[in-house]
Amino acid sequence: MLAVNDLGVSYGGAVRALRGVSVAVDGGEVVAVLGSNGAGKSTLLRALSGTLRMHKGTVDSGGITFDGHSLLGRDPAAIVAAGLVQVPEGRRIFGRLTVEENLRAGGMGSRDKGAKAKARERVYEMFPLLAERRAGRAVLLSGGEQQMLAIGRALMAAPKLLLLDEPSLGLAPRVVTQIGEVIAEINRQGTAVLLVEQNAAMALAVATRAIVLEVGRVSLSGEAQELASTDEVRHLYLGTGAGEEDRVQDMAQSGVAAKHLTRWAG
Amino acid sequence: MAVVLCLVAAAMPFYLSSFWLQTGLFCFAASIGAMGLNLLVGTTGQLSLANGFFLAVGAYGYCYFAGARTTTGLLKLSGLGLPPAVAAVLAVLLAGLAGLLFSPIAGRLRGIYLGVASIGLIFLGQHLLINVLRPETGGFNGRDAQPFSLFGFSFADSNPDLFVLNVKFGAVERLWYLGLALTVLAGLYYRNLLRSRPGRAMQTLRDSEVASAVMGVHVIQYKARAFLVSSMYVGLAGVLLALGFRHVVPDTFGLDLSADYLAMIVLGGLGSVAGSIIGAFFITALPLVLQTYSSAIPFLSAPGQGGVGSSEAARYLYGVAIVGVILFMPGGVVSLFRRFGRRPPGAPAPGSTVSTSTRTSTSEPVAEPATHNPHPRTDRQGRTA
Amino acid sequence: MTTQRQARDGVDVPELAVRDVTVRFAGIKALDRVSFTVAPGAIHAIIGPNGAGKSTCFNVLSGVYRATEGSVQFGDQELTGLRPHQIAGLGVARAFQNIALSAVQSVEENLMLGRHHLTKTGFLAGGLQLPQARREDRRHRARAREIAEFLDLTDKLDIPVGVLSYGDQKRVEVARALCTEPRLLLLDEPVAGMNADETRRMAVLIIEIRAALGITVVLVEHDMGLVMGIADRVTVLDFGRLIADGTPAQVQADAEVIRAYLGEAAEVPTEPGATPSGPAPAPAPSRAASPGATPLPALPPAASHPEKPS
Amino acid sequence: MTLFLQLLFSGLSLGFIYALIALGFVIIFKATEVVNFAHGAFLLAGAFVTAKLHDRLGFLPALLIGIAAAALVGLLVERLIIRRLRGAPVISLAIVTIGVNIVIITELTRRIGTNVYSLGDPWRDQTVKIGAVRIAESRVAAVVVALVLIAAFFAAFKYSNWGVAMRATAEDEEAASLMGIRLGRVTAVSWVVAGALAAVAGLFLTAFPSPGLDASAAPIALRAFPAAILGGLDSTGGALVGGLVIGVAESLVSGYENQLLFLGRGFGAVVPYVVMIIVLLVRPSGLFGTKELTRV
Repeated sequence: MLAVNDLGVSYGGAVRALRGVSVAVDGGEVVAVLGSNGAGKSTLLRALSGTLRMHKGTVDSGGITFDGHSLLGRDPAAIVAAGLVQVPEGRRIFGRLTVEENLRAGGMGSRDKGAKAKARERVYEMFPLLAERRAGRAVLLSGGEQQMLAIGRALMAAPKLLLLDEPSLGLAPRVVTQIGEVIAEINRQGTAVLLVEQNAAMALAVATRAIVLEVGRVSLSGEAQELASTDEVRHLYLGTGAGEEDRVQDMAQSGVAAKHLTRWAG
Repeated sequence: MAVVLCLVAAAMPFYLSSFWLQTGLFCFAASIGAMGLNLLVGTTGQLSLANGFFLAVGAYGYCYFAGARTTTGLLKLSGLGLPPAVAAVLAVLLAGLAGLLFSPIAGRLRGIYLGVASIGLIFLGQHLLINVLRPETGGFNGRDAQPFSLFGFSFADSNPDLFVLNVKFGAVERLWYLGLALTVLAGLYYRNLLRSRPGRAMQTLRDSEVASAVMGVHVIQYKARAFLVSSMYVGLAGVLLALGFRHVVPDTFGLDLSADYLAMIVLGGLGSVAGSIIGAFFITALPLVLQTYSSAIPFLSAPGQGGVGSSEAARYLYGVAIVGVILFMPGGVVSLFRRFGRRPPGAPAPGSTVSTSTRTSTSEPVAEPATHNPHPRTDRQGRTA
Repeated sequence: MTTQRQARDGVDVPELAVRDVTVRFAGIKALDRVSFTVAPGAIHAIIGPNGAGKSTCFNVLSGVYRATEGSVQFGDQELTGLRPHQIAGLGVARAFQNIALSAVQSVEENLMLGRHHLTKTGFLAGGLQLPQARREDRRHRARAREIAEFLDLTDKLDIPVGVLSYGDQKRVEVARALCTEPRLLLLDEPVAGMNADETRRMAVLIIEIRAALGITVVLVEHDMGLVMGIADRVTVLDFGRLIADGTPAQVQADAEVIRAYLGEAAEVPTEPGATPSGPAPAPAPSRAASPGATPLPALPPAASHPEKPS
Repeated sequence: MTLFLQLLFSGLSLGFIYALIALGFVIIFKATEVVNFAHGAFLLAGAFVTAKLHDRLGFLPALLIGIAAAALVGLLVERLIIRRLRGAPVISLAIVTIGVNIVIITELTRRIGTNVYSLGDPWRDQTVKIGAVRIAESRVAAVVVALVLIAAFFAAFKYSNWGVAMRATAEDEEAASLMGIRLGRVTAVSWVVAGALAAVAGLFLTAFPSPGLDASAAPIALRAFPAAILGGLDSTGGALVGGLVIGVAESLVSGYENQLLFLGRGFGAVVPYVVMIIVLLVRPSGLFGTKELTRV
């Protein structure tokens, strides 16, 4: 369904953010992309959704195809229309709009009124709480509810592939578990999911396959179950085990730089 | 380069007619005014459209301090009759004081809100000049500016008569040198300032108010001082304008004049001494040049004949130039020189972004990020964490 | 691990005490009664998931935000209520996470801004280039160069910051903060977006700074390798509350911390295969980029990029 | 008392006209972050086309074409200039509109010359008497038309697809585009609407009791600037309130000028700016504007 091949992205012509990243999502799959801050996760999603240009980024190598059609150079609206919809990092719901209006904004890409009504029903069914609060301003929702709204808003466009950027960000563990269940449910209803996460545990529990990004490259990839049990993933999140601290201490003590600075005498 | 230009300028009175010298004087005045505005907008990042007001304070301040009590028609004009040099200094200080008085407002407002609030000063100023301070300003009809003199040397046509290399040095020639000297001094001061502690503080203030505060810059104090110095520059420009016009009327100092000055610094280059001068010469001289040569330029007709007159042609050209520069040369004309001339050796092609803002220009992404973007935008939702 | 050091001979590096600090934005508590103490001369890390309140905490320490309640004391000096430039004057310096340098100015000029509160040249002396202004400029420029040398920036002094690589810009941030001659150095995600090499270099640098100057370093960081490697003490925030405070080893073993980072599913490290020392499962996942034992592949500089800040 | 009521009504009607201008101003700012200094030029363009055509075509068709012309000018400015500057700093965007304003105003004032045009409105100089208050019919019409337009505008802003898309975009451009909202269309419509509103305001600003359309009409539009600013640049409701405040203040101060002589004659024209500065001192982002927080 989605095929990213050897993708390279840079910002402002000089800063390489992604190099040679490949990832594929088949219909009905949940694929997780893990990585720490600055690893290039958001860049990958920007490339997929066509918003790189807003950040002065450009694709300089590789390709992205969705259902056989290239997505490169297409504008965000066309990509949404093709069935690829993103839930951005930090939710970014429209706080001053009501819940209902947020959903309406989510369905703005299509003109099919019947489909939109159906999509709204589905969203309200999945998140009954949103139905209760439909007339209230979205900013008044709790963090978890806002995340539900952000997902529901994206579902309004009836996506074939849903891109989720750190849906667990800043949420309580209980809510994160809930989000995980929601993702699984969406997937059961036939939507493929590409899940970008820092929360490795949740992502790996939901995903079938996963890749790990490190400074713009894929450093690990495989079945989610297997990745969950590796040292590397653990190290990435807790900094344990890999002996990094010793190396740093060694370097400092051996006086790598052998430079001196004394206090300023005034 | 700058020295050569100064020498050329110094030789001009021997070659040019008084019309050109008069034009040159206005260009010098505008250069000083543009530097003042650039100090505020380009260097410190405080948008102001109140330039016309501070010009008026300088011009009228000079007329009032130097002028004598007279009666013209029904209106009794008051004046202090001070020596012109003293009057000029006082006028500059008065403009500085006006800037200082406005700075608390500036301290509270940001970006475009400050810009529009400063428009208020223009209209308030017009009202004061025409309706309230009539004995001091002469109201709608304005008042004369006393000829300048320094240590007994008069910048007038005679007294004493003066010939240099057989060229008669009248008022225009003398004022040309005064303008040139003041422009050079103003430029030097501005350049030095940019390279020293206060200049660094102002430029960081422009790029990131928070960062400069955290590094120890007293933000409010620096904004106030930027306003003070800027309005003194502009006040000095006002004095020179008054000397050039010999008679000042309130109409001159409207919003259009402020827009002209803003256009000067944007066209020339924000935050740049050379840019201020280039922009000032272009905007000031353009209408005068077109006027003079209107008969020689096709499509232009004499005033009042319905076609496109020279002053209109100048306005078109100038409007289009503003749009064009912003579209294609966001760093102003000086960025051209900079791009070809001064890439530091060994520096990579301009590319990496220092992004204190979420949006920077798309048309010219990286060459001059900070000059081009003196007001980093904050997130629209004002998210903070 | 390094133990906490006393302040160097004759240099007054006081303790930093954060007491019950609460910050509210529009009804939301970004920090909720947070208290911790930073010993003089320590390297102290503040960690936590995105949105935990780390940046807010730094903003309170440097005076950008005002605490709704609580107090921050630096030695005898109360910091709450002071404005940022006053706090800078007391010897608290900060390097920003999403680089807040002046892009068109050279590295040297950016460093010289750090000398602002130590110098006096005003509009008159600076604009007229009076002798005392020049003298002051020379003296402080020499010191700025010294600091640049220490951070390996000497050959970049004349280059506009905007054209430097991201890693270099991050180091200029640190250098500028050092130029204020701080007694307390606040580093906001000093290695965010850096590759492994640059990260290691920064880690060494932080240790060297402390060793050379004896000052206190407080850093907010996501990179756990760095934090666990160089910090004497770690404070963990989650949802604006303090959930743990202790040595790196204590914090790493803390059940609540593990839950905050890995989620509820990853309770305590007792599941088979989940412990660091657990048996390697088979089949092993494919390693795409870096064969061998080095966990972090080394990349040439400039591989980083401005990702959205937390 | 009669004078007061007279001035109050006259101020309110003026305020509604200002509100039309300020609304367009705010819409443009919300959609594109442009502080549009060319707004007076839009107004003048609409009024000029109407003035030129009403003899031949009749008032209403001429007015409609005038409105369309102003809308078209707005669209062209957006398409040809503003769109290329997406993401440029707010100051550059503002200055570029100063350039546009210079070009359009120069052309229009050249064409108008020393003439004073009538826009051919059907109210001419007729007045109606309500109680003891005598009011120009055109001002009554202004209030009615402005009320209808403003109501329609707010309804569209609240309920139409454009309104929802517009508000979503204003809040978060990137998120809106991720939802499939076509930003280009939203901004183009905004400029068109703003141009049209300005043209309607132009009609009433130049109708009786004003002498007609002459070269000095454009600066009057500038008085709607303070209205937009004091309401809050990004608040549509604020534009309405700001317009009314400015209109009433101006009218009252002008009307009671003799009692306020210490402020100087003609202070009424300055009042909008004075009110604006006072409001900004208390609330730096206007009455209803969003506060900007700095992110570090």
